[in-house]
Amino acid sequence: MDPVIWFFVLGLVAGLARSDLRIPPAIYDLLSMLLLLTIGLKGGVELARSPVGGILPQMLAVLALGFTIPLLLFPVVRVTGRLGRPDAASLAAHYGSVSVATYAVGVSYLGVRAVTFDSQLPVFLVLLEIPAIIVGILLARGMHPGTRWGALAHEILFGKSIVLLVGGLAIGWAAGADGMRSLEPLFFDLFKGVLALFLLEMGLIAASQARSLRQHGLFLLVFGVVAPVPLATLGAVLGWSIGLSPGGTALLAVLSGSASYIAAPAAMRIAVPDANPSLSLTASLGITFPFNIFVGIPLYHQLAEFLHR
Amino acid sequence: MDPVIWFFVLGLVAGLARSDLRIPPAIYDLLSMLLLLTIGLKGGVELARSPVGGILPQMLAVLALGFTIPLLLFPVVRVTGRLGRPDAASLAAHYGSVSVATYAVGVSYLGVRAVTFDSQLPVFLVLLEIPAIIVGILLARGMHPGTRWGALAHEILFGKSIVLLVGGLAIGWAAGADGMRSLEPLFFDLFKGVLALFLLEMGLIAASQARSLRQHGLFLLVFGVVAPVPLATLGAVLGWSIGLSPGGTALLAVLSGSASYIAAPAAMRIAVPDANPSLSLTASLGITFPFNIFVGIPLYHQLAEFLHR
Amino acid sequence: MDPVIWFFVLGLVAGLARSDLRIPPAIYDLLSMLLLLTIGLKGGVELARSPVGGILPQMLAVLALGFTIPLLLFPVVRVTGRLGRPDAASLAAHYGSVSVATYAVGVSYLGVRAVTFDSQLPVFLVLLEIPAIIVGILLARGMHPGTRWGALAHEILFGKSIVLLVGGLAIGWAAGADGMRSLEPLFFDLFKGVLALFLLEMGLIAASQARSLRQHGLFLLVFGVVAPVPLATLGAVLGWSIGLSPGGTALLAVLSGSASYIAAPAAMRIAVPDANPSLSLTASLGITFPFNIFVGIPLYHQLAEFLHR
Amino acid sequence: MAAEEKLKLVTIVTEAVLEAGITTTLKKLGATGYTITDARGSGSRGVRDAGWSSSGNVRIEVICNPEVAEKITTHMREHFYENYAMIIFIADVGVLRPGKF
Amino acid sequence: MAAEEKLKLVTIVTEAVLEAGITTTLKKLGATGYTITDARGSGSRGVRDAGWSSSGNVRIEVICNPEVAEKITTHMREHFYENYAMIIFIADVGVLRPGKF
Amino acid sequence: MAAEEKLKLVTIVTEAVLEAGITTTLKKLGATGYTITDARGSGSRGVRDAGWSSSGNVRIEVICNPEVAEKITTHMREHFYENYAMIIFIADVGVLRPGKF
Ligand SMILES: Nc1ncnc2c1ncn2[C@@H]1O[C@H](COP(=O)(O)O)[C@@H](O)[C@H]1O
Ligand SMILES: Nc1ncnc2c1ncn2[C@@H]1O[C@H](COP(=O)(O)O)[C@@H](O)[C@H]1O
Ligand SMILES: Nc1ncnc2c1ncn2[C@@H]1O[C@H](COP(=O)(O)O)[C@@H](O)[C@H]1O
Ligand code: NA
Ligand code: NA
Ligand code: NA
Repeated sequence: MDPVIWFFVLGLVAGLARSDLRIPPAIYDLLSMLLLLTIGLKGGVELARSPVGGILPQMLAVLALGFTIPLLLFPVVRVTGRLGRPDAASLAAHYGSVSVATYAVGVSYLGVRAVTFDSQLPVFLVLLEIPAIIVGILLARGMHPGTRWGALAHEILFGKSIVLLVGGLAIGWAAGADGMRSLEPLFFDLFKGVLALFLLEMGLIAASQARSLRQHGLFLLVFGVVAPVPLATLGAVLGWSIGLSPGGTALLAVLSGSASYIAAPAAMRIAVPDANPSLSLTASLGITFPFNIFVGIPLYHQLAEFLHR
Repeated sequence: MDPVIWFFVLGLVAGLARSDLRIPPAIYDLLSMLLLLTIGLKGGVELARSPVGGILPQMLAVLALGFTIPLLLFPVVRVTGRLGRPDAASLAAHYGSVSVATYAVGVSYLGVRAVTFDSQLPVFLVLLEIPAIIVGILLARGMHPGTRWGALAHEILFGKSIVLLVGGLAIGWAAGADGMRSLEPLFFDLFKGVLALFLLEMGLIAASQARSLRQHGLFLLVFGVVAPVPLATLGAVLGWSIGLSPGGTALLAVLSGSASYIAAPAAMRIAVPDANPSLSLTASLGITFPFNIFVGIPLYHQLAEFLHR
Repeated sequence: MDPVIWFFVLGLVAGLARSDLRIPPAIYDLLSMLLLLTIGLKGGVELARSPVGGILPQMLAVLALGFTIPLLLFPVVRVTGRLGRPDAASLAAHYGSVSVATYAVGVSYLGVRAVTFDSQLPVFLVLLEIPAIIVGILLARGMHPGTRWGALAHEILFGKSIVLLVGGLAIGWAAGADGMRSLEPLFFDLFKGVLALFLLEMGLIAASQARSLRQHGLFLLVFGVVAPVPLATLGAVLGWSIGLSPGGTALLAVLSGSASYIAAPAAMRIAVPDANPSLSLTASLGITFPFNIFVGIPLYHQLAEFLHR
Repeated sequence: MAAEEKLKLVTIVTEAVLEAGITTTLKKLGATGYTITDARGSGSRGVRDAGWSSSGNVRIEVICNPEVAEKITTHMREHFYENYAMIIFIADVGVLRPGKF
Repeated sequence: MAAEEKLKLVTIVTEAVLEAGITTTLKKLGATGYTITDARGSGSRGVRDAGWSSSGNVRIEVICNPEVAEKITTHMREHFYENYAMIIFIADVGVLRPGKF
Repeated sequence: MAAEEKLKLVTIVTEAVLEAGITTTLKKLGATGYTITDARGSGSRGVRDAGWSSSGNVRIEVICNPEVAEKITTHMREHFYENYAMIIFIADVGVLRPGKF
């Protein structure tokens, strides 16, 4: 198994054992900043190397996926989970959006197996982060007059994750492989190590979700484990049909099967105050994230290979 | 001389000159986390590569050493230092336990000289950290009913240093040399640099101990310089008799000659409130630590070589 | 263009767009610490490799430059900017002192073009940081009795930037190229990456100066863009006349054309309270710094090449 | 302390995510300034341990006259009490520089 | 401020190492919550500059009724005053949401 | 709370760069100690967001008797009000350990 995943386990165990191990918020910010920049820069370099023909239709298709997923999830969770409108909408937004850490683990997983993937995947990562959040807010409040869409749009578009991903893409693309050479030691060589530390922290956070899990009981557990699979399948099928490579198909599956725990929670907390934040966070971070890095990613990779037979 | 040591000097000078140079606590935490993980991971990889036969008897011997040292020190410091029960017990606990930074400098010292050491040393590091603390508490309060042993045991066993060392060992062992390849840039290549920054901070902290040194006067100074040598000798003899290599013998000497300044102070502050914390900390961090990295380590290395003639 | 500069642009854009992207102060401290140490260590290694004959007269010449620049600037800004004594003196001090980040970008710029430079440049960096601050204080308050020169001297001489630069120089010199080998991964290989992150932060800070720029209006803008050129020319001519290589001449120009935003602001805030801090900071950090990294450095390099025809 | 003047110190402890919104509001409500420190804590909505960025609290202090204090507390009660982790407490303080606040 | 109710604000400044123990105790003594900020300082036991993890202070605030305040101060005096760097000060504050505390 | 004694809590919020100077002064003026937390904020001199080291505030608390409080406020007014971002507010607090402050 990819060693970085053991760091998640270590964090999880330490957290559940109520160890005094903590990662200072400042370090957490540094690690996530490095991850986002690295993913962006790597993608930019790839795009510069092999410019993608006809990427626009693909981008539209991916955007469509981002808008669709929450619309599919909303009714399902309302009924099966007997959740109120706000909670159902928030949950739908979380699972419609994406998790950068899960993506990074997916990249690392493919890397270990020397599976290549299409250079536009980081672009899809950016495209998938936002739409579901907008849909989620609409689902929760409808066209409620009070909504300060301007402020919200600004907050989401210039949120740090988008800025760093897009910025990284642009810089990597402008600099190209040669220009990036001198930046590789920090951004590329340390990638796995940084990811390992980040997963350590993720494990600690996931452990802190355990208590709230008990509150929300069985539904979350089941949902967190079951939901990713059909969502990932949707992504895989889309990736295959828009002509991505097996690796790219797998990563698109990972993206759509992953749930946001940074952008979505922040936006929802502001825009849908009456949604219980710990509910969505526990599902996405406490259940779906571990499920994906242990079971999901290998599964989605199989699926992609299968589709490409 | 190993350049990393100059960073300690730099920190010491800056601190004594009351420079405004500070290392933020968050960075201190990051550096110590990296050191602990690296030591653990390196050890785990070694263990996986060359599984150690009959390590168990060795581990028991080392555990015994950890329990013995404080018992030997306690009466000595009570008499020579005319210290009260709590202070004497706390001092004994500090010197019975170990200093990870001193160990790291020792590893770096051997590395510079291309001296190899047995793969189980990191395991011994873990084993030596705890027993002395337990003995110290017992010496201070006897079987005092009030002692919340459960809580204490938990706090010590799941303290961050143990968690990261043991976690690192396990991950390194599970991943093996090949699995670790992608993590080497962060955890192995940067080791010396991280150690250098950590020593810079240690220098700053040691300088801040200077004032309290004046208070406690001559005894601390003498004790901090004299005590490590017999303790290290004890460790060296044990290492030699349980059949460690010269390098391993030297490192076991370094361990038993070093004094804790993280685990022990924290545990003692809680469990033995009436011990003066600055007394033990000044001795271990302000005197013994510098003594060991400048004089002790080379000395103990000689000693080990001598025993193995 | 050197990719690290794009990171400044990214930070600037994010800041102007009021993104929530922040770099924690602790990380800012880590990055600047690494930059200062790296510059010092690199310089020390170079000095050890090629000991400089007759460096002392050069050092005196550079010191003289440091004392002269503020004396030249003071009357100019008083008249052209119609600034009060304190503000004029503070501005003169900022531009007489130097910017480490600008120097680092210069080093990186020459590196990309494989231009070598004299090993004593980091020494000049240290020498240029302080004199202008002293002159600035004198200009502002004259030989005012109240001035606590002792405290001030201490604060400036043992300020973190000087301590880390000088400390790095000493360690690099003592360790030499071989001794530094094991520290290279952190301090040398990561240099460009660390600089990139630091520039990202600089961009964010520069953006936060924008508002105060509006207040102080046109003068600052013009001064910030115009002043560096003659100052850099002064440095270039001096460098050429004391026999520096083209690369060294370019870097000395960069140094004298750059403006301080760490040492000078701190010292001035304490010693010249009635100077408006945002005025000098906006000019040096919001205007001159970007001007130098985009336009100045290439220009000064041309100039140096031209002088050496 | 002749120049001392009686005012209110309003302290708000709430979720870090609200910082930007609240500071903007405070100015609108007539506060001349505010002071913020990062905090963690525990209350009716459970432990908020600042373990990571968004799980922490901020502690916002505002010195103002009783009218503005009244406005602030009312506004907070109406907009945030129901759905957010938040407490507010008010104390009497003396300040120098009358009229600054 | 009709809904305002007089309560006590108990502020404890002490060694960071005591945080976990004290927060547990506070709940036992009947506090409904607490707010913590990291701090540094100086006092009879010397300078505590937070230069590194364990050398810092924490500043713990508890809003409670006078009885609980009494209990807290008594408990702290008995268990910590003798051996730890610690100060406690109490102020009167008004809060909204009567009965929450 | 028999042992409780009325004292003043003086809180100074000002530029981080002044910390060293002010703490030295406080001792000179007779304060037995102080507690400092890092802060950010906004006031008449604009936003101080702690975006980087020197752009932040510190929040300094001193518990002392009224005389010392008077001395502190006077000294601060004379030396810092004109040129630095600074506010001071004073509250009445009760402390245990009479005579400690
Ligand atoms: N009784 C209390 N004393 C001090 N702080 C409190 C108290 N109750 C709540 N808090 C703080 O206010 C935040 C929100 O409170 P709550 O809405 O009750 O969860 C908590 O996270 C604490 O930081
Ligand atoms: N007079 C004071 N005013 C404000 N804070 C104080 C005072 N005395 C002590 N402190 C704080 O309480 C901590 C412990 O005080 P002490 O037990 O006197 O060392 C110190 O580190 C300071 O943070
Ligand atoms: N009305 C206020 N309430 C709370 N804090 C304030 C207030 N005014 C100013 N401050 C704080 O004091 C600092 C300096 O204030 P000023 O000198 O007005 O810029 C600001 O950065 C704030 O942190
Ligand atoms: Na998704
Ligand atoms: Na030992
Ligand atoms: Na200059």
